[in-house]
Amino acid sequence: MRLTDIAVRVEDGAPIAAAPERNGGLGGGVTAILAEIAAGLERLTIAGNTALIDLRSLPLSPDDREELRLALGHGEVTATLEAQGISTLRETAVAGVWWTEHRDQEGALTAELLDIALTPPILAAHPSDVVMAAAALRRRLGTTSPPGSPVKGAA
Amino acid sequence: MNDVTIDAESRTSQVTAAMKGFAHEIGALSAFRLESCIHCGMCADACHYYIATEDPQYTPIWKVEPFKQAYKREASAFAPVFRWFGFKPAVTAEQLAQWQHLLFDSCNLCGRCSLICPIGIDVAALIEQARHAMFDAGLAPEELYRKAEHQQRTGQPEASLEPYREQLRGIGEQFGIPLPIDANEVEVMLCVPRTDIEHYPAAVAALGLVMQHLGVSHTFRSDALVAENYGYYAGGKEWQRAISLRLIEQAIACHAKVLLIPECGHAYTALRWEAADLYGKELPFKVMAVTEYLALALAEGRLRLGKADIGSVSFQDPCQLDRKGGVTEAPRTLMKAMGLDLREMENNRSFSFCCGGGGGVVDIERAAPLRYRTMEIKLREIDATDGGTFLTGCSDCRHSFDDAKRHFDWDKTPQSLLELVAKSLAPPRAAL
Amino acid sequence: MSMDWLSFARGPALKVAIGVFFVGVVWRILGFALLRIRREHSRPRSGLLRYVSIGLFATATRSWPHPQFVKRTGAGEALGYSYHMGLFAVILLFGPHVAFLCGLLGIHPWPVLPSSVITGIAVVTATLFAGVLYRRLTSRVMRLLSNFDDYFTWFITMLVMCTGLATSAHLGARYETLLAIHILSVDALLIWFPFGKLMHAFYIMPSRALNGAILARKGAPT
Amino acid sequence: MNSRATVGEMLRQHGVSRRGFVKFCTATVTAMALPPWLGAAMAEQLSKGPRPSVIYLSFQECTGCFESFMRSFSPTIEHLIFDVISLDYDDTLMAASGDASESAMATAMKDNFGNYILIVDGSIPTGASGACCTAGGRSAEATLREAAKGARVILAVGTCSAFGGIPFANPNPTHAWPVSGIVGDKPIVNVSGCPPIPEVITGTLLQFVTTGQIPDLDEYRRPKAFFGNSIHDRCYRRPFFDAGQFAKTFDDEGARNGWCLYELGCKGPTTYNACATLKWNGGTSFPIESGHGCLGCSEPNFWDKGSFYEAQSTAMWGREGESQRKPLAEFAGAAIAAGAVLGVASAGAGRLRQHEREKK
Repeated sequence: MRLTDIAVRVEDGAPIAAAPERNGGLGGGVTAILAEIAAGLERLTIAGNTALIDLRSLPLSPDDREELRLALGHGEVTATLEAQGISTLRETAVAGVWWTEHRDQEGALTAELLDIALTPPILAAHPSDVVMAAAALRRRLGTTSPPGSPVKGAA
Repeated sequence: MNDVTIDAESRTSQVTAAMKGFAHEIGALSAFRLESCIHCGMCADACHYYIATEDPQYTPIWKVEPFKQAYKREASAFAPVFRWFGFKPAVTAEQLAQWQHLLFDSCNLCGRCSLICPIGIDVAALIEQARHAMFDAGLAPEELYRKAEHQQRTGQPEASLEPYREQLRGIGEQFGIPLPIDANEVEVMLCVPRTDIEHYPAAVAALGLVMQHLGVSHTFRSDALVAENYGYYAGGKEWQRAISLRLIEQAIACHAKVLLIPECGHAYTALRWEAADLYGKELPFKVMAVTEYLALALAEGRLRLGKADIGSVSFQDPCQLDRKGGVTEAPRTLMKAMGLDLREMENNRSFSFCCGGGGGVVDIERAAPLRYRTMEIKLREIDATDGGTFLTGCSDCRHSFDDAKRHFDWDKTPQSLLELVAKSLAPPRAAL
Repeated sequence: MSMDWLSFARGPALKVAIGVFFVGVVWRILGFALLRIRREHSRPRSGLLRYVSIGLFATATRSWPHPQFVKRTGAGEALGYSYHMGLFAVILLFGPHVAFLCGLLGIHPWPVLPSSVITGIAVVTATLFAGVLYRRLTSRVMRLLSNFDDYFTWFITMLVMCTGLATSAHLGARYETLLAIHILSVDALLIWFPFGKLMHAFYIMPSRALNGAILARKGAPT
Repeated sequence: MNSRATVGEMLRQHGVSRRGFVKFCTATVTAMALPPWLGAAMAEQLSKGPRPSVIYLSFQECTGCFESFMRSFSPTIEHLIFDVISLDYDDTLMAASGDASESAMATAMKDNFGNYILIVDGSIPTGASGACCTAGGRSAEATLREAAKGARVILAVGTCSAFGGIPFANPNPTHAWPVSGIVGDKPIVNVSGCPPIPEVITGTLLQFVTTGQIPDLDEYRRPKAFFGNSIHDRCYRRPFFDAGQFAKTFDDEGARNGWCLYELGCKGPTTYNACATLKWNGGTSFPIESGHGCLGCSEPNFWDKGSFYEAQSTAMWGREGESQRKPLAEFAGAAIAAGAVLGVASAGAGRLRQHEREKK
């Protein structure tokens, strides 16, 4: 039984006042994040290094988060990753910006990030895994790998 | 310096003894005053010596600085601490010598500083006490010391051609006004400023005339003719007591009910407020200033005054009578009764500036230049009232203004209020 | 058992300070108050009740210069009173100060001003207090009169003000070090209190009343 | 499970894919408010090297810190033990006991001499030549000195091991000392708190395991990442402090409205910890949020810094908890009496002098 499963009753259930209607403009927080994303994208194009923005450490109210989601929009690719729980990586309308949500086996949100990269690094297979996979495949085929390849026979 | 003959070494011991005396004699009230000063410097803004010269040494509380030092070193709660750690050095003769100029030449004991102190300290009272210590240290100015000694011994501040008793009888004959001397069993005992006997006989005659008009038994006493008290000026407490005792004993001798203080400021302070303490118990008679007495007589209808058509006047309130003595309204009642148009000065009644001559300063030769420079404030204020006649209520003031008249070639001449009262008695008894 | 500066300042140092304060104040006051009081034998111009009440009234009238003097000393006194009022406001209306006083006296705390308002008042007060030193240094009269006590008392009081401000602004060091320094400076002020001009806090009202009554006894103005 | 295997190989044996491990590291790093890219770097670094050996020594302690260590939510203890570190000795957790557990410790120390991480929990009593806390006949002090020789870093977890804590408080009957009082020649990282926040313990440990360096420390050798700010500066009730709204009792209107607890003894201003940001029990709340003032448990000597229920600006007077008025009244009374005696003596001497002068 996890702590979060204990039933909690809010006594004076005063409805949380709706956030003041923003007059069309973006909230201060969201603007700042978009600026950082833009800078990240520029660094990506020029120097090619990826970046990660941890959304949970930023002081975003639920409205800010929703506004950011609307501001970034929806892209074409949605990837799901099943490892130690489900993670969804959605490409946003802004090319090179991916909205990543990691969840653990119980489905609890363990991290929420914005990946600024051509493709999120976690998706790509890791070279050492590929080396091992190749060797394993060779073993299954019963043949040895061609000379000069990094794979030295069976693992 | 008094007894200038004694050498420096015994001078120092005399100063040390005087300062120890001051500190050890100090009572709770004076100690409290010395304790509570916070060095805010505002008393300077009340003192006409500072206002005229802008010289910080004339700050009133600075005049008692060495005595504060002596008190803290000898008699205050932390005296032992101050002595052992040397926080407060002993007052030296050289240091105290410079204070003669501050405590005598540049202080009229006018009490204006006591009205401004935000802590409420009676600075003037402290200065009077400081003068006692200066006297004990042999540092009273020569003129005041000599006159005080002469007066306590002979009753007159200075030897005169004729003894004042003869001069007084002469004035009586000159003005044809009976001036009874040495009568007994009288209602009122009179005395006069020796300045009036020598310079302003009309004022003496006026006093006699007014008393005759009131028809109340009165007399002068030849052993106590002089109202002034040079012991008070010089700071010699014992001599001040001796001089006051003359008047007290004579008043008791003639069973007077009232001892009348003539137009003289410090005489009122010395007799009305300080004599009883020096005498040791309450005086068996009342002490009244002449304006006070006449205002009372006016109120009781015993004094009848006619209108004096001399146009507008301005009036110098004597500091010791008005600011320090509380006799403010009496002269004004008399002037109103005589129908005078009194033009008040900018600083008037209890806040008026001093004539600059009081506190014995007019007698000190070397103090004259500073005195003249300081009097300019007063003279400007008097001229500003453009009152016709200038009246004074004290012979020292009158003497000081006459002196200023010669020095500045001033267009006004100080007139005595008492003389004016004598001239306006209704019906006029005898032409003056 | 090591004791950090804050516990030292709030504990033994404060105890010593309050001890020295009370011993010093009573010692100094009785040191002069029990000296001989000379009775006045001259006849008072009015009844005892009248001149004593005039004396008591003088504690109010003498707290502002008479009209004849206000032109010359009004500014000085205004400056003095304004920083006094600022200082008392900060001491008596700031949460932690009220907690300190009510903790010591065991009384129920009273409502306080917001800390930001207090900081504003404190900054103004400290500036005015610096103005007081400027006046003392530039006025020839005050410079002549001023001795160690005047400057040291100013320094101690300014130290208390500045360390208080630094603590609330959490400026320059860890909070507990700043608070310790602030409380230690208050301890220093309490220890110096009886030996310097701060005693005027006890002297000012009795002095005005006593001297006022003596003058009123003669019918003279106060 | 041979501790020589690299973390990567060991993970695969557990069916934990590389991406799963990157996810785990990223979650750990973001939970500790560290820069998110560190997650991937951490996964890379860890999977290459062997799992660092960790020895957990508990001395004069209440196991509160270990409970907290166990309760850590984001990288749960199972992850830690099996994925990231090799907890070779922990007398509370390990199945073995007696000689078996002692020998396990000995071998761990020998095998990883100079490389293992020593975590110490609880203060080290030196009174009665260490008899107050012994395991297997050996005093805590001896065990610590011996274990410290081969340690790469010593993590003093909890205020007891960091500053002496409760045993060290006045009168300190067992002559207890913090780790820094016993060991001088090894880098020590103090993770104070009574107990420390779970994430702070695991966070500090992981930060060291990942980067291999000591994180930058404040003057009490505590990681600035967690102990850099005072609770007061990060407290969500600070606006009430600034507005001068204080709760006067634990059940008055102020307390119900969640006003500042300064006047109820909160030690937030002088206490440096991550409670106000990381909070406890997986971010649920922290002492002030639950309506009780901070006790200052992560500061040295917090037991001896005056009552927990007196405002921090009050005087430390009289005995704890009692109102200060009575002791102050007595003390002031005595001082006034002393002053009176001195005053009367001084004035008396003055009057005596005056009397003698009059006689002359």
